[in-house]
Amino acid sequence: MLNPIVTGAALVAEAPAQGGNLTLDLLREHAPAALPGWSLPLITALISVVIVITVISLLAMVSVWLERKVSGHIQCRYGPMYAGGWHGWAQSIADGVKLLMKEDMIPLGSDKALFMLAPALVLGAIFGAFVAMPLAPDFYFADIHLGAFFILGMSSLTTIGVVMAGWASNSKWSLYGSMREAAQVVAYEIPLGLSLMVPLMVAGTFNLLDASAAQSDYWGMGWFVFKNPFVIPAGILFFVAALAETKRAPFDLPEAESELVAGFLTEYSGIRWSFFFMEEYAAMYLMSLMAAVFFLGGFESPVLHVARQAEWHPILCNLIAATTLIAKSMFGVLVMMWVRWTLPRVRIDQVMTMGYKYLTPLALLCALGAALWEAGKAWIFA
Amino acid sequence: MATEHKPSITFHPEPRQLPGGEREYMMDVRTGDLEVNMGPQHPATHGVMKILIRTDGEMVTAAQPHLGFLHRCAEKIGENVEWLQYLPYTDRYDYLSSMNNNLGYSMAVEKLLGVEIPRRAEMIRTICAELNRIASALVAFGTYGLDLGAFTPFLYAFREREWLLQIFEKACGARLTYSYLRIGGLFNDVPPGWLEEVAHFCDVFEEKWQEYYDLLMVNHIFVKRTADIGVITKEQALDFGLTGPMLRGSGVDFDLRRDLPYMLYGEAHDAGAWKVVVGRGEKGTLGDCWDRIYVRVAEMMQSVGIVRWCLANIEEGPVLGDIAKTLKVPEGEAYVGIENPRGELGHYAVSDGGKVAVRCRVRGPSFCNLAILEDIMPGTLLGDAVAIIGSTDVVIGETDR
Amino acid sequence: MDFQGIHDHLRAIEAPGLVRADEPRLPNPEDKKDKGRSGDAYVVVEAAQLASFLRVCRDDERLAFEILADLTAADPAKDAEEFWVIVQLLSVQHRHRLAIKALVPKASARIPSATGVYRAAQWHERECAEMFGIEFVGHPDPRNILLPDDWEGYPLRKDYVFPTEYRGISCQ
Amino acid sequence: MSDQATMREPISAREWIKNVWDGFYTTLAGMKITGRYLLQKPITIQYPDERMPIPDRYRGIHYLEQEKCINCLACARACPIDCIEMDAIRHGKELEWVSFSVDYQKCMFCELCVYPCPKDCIHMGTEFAFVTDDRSELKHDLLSYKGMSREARIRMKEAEAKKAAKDAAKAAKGADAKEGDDA
Repeated sequence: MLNPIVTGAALVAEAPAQGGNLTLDLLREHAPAALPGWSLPLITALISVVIVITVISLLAMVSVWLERKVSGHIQCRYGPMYAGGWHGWAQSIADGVKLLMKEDMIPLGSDKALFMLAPALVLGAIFGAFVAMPLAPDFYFADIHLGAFFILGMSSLTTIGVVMAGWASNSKWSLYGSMREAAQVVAYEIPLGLSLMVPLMVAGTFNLLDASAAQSDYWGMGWFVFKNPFVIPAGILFFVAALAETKRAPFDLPEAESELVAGFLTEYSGIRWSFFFMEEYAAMYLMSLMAAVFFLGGFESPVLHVARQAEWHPILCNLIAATTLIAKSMFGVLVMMWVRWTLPRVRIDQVMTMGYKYLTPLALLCALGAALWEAGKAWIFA
Repeated sequence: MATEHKPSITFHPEPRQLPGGEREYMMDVRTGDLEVNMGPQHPATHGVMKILIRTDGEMVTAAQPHLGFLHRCAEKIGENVEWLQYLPYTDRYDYLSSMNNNLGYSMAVEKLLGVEIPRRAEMIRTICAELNRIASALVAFGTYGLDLGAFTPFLYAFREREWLLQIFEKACGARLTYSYLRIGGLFNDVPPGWLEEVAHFCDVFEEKWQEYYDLLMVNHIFVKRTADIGVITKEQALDFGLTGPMLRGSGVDFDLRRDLPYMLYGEAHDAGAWKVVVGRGEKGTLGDCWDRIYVRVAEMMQSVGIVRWCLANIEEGPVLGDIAKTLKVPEGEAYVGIENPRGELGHYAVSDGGKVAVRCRVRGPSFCNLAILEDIMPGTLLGDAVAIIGSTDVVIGETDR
Repeated sequence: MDFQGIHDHLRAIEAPGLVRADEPRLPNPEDKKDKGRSGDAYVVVEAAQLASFLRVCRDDERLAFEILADLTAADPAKDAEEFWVIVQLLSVQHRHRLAIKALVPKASARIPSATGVYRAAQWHERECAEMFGIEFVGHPDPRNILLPDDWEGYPLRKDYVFPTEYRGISCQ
Repeated sequence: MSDQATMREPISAREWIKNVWDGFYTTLAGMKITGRYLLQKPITIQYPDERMPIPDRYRGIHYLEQEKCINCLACARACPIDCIEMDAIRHGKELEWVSFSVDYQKCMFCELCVYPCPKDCIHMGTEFAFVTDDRSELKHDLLSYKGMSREARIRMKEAEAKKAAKDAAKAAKGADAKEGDDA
């Protein structure tokens, strides 16, 4: 449905002629004249990539630590307490160092090239998806008109990496894991896209910046969930489908440690394994950010509204907006963790049943309802 | 299960001539069966057991348990150490219910000796055996959640189990391998304040039990994962000699504690302190995984009832019967089967009148319960296979002994 | 039913292969050497008829032994002529037990398999076969169950000599 | 390929709705329980800093009241795995200790060695952490001193002195008697 090639083609066609964002503007104003004009977008892109990778990696590391603390406290224990002093805040760093130090093992009989390529592909795809994700109203890397479409396309590209990893590992458990991943992601792309249709209809745009801006009325509380009653069920459906997309429990069948040992990760170790791990957390953030933008008002909050009214410095406004968005996505991630540590795992055929027979019809119903509601609204107010 | 090799792609030797002059090589692409070793180091096999499964996609078409990775010659050791010295070894076959193992072995030797056990010793034995049943059922419940991917109930169960282990530790000084019940009674009386702590545990446990039930047992995903899965019919269960919760889960109303009463269970049952829990097919078919795990979970509360009855009726007195220091067991043979948390634990002891047993047979319930896997696993999904193995609640120390 | 009742009933229906009943008894005060016998009572059955005896036990309405609780063997002494094969039956319906003993000569340790009667016997017989070297005739899957496939000797026999090494691993 | 592909019966609309509702409701019920614990204080303790109280009856590493021990071998005989070895040379009533070792590679902490002791001198202590990277160190000597204790040596010397004095007295007496005879 969301073929990345089609997405890419659409993107090129729709891409704005200039990259117009805060970084580029600043560069245009302050860059030394010696730099040729054509290099400025390139430098912008470079800066953006560095920022994306840093921010996402940091978020992933923090949320790994957070997950361990949340799971610990849910289970009446503390979680990491030693590394770094206060509540083991440096645990993720210590783990990262450990993973870097570990021997890089490639199993005998595996397809070496694919085995090494898979983690890179997975991580690259998920970072690529973040390109379309604005961090603040004036801080984004690409203002893509089909942003939502692009993100869904890129994030489903990770599936290819996972399937590749499972196939290349030359292990039966890995093969099971990757096949499950393929089946699962195909099944859940549909409800994911369909449930996203509902806020898209309310917003009337695929562009994340525009969608966010559309929720700024009513003191920054004009969120789509308050605008259309069908957005709330659609939000729940989106959340469930996003859980499945990101391979989180109760849909962690590709890993399924009690069934498939570790699924597609069985043969991976060290830093390659941690790439997959980072991808999982990055994907969690991506989906939470999507949910935050399309259901929970994006950057908008009363604080930002007040800041805008008072005409504070634009950088401060952008910081407030970014904090709001990250806080909202953090909330989504927390709920994902909470669900993970509560529920048992679903069986593979039930995953399929749930995707095709429950979520898809429900998402269709929501989309229909939302469409009628919007049409009715337009008809009444016209 | 034959292990013939079938290549997944076979080429036909003769190419087919196409009209345009091209030649087409025909091939059969076959989605081959996979033969997978589930174990000995697989998270779902609860120890070192191997199940050789053949799968067609996600479907398990054949399964064959392979045992013996934890074989420790318990029966042979029994023929080489003195009667009392064998007691610590009984701790180690079903290491989750050591008190019950001690009890079974002691009862077998006591049957040969023909000694009377003081009533206080019987009371404390009953309390210990039942508390151990709760501790064991908590592991069964917790690890079953783990098998199905729910991590949290496992730690909640272990929280209560930890308290139980501390209670045992106070009585006998060990947390897992108790060696507390001995031939003729107990090694020593319980410390002061111990019975009060047990009573307190019973009160707290009731609340926590409700929590387990709400968190996992009635969870929709859990119910859908376990209901109608791995159905063992009544006839199958009897034919395979299943015992304990496996048998009761299939709807057979039989509990050795009530039906062939030993110790004080019969008395407690007559006093209305507990009743036998039988699977009713509440969430699906009778005899499915949910019924089996339900019987285990519900039995915890019945055990609390027995413990409460014992606490109400306990009296002062000696805890060790008239037992010689070096046991010489009269000639004869005895089989004693008791209701272990996993089923009938049988001890068959043969004596020729000497200090050492001639034959010391242990009938481990897990060993017998496991045999049914070959029958019920084919035709299920891989995830169900895990659910089924978990629902048999095997302890590999006991299957291999 | 108690043991006496079961035995009388077995006599009455002429169960195949029933030899005698062996019950615990007190020491004979006149004979100093007789120390009596304690423990369980059991019925002794001809080895060749064991399977058909079990079938009768299972199918007879008043006995109704649905469960084969245990099937094992014992080697009473190094110089004994025979192994014992001991079967423990359990009736859910009537709540009684029965212990059955069959004597199998060591020289030709063969006994019909009870798998056709109780499938529970399958694994027990495999264990007996590898531990004692008793052949269960008609067993559908006569492989080792606990020991490795290439294990030599029968460990629970009294004349078993412990190996010093197994596949290059010292067992001392 | 598979001839075992199963087809589930289609479910009724009522059941469909019930499934949706049950899934939603029981998830929320579970999340309520876990959420409550999320906000409570954990019950675990931080092990190396805090420790659980160890009950008096704990069966840990043995300790020996060496003064009381009479080298009767009762504990060694009671041990199911023969992990206790002891050796002492007897000088009259006093013992000169050579070794009293427990092999913790074998020991299974069953406490069977404690009960038969006639002098109540071997006990199981509360110490349990006994970690080493050398197996030979696991054969642990319980003796606090080898040879003889100071008191035992003094007692033995006293006894010897007494005996010598006795002998001397006896000899003197004998001599006296002889002298008396002579006289």
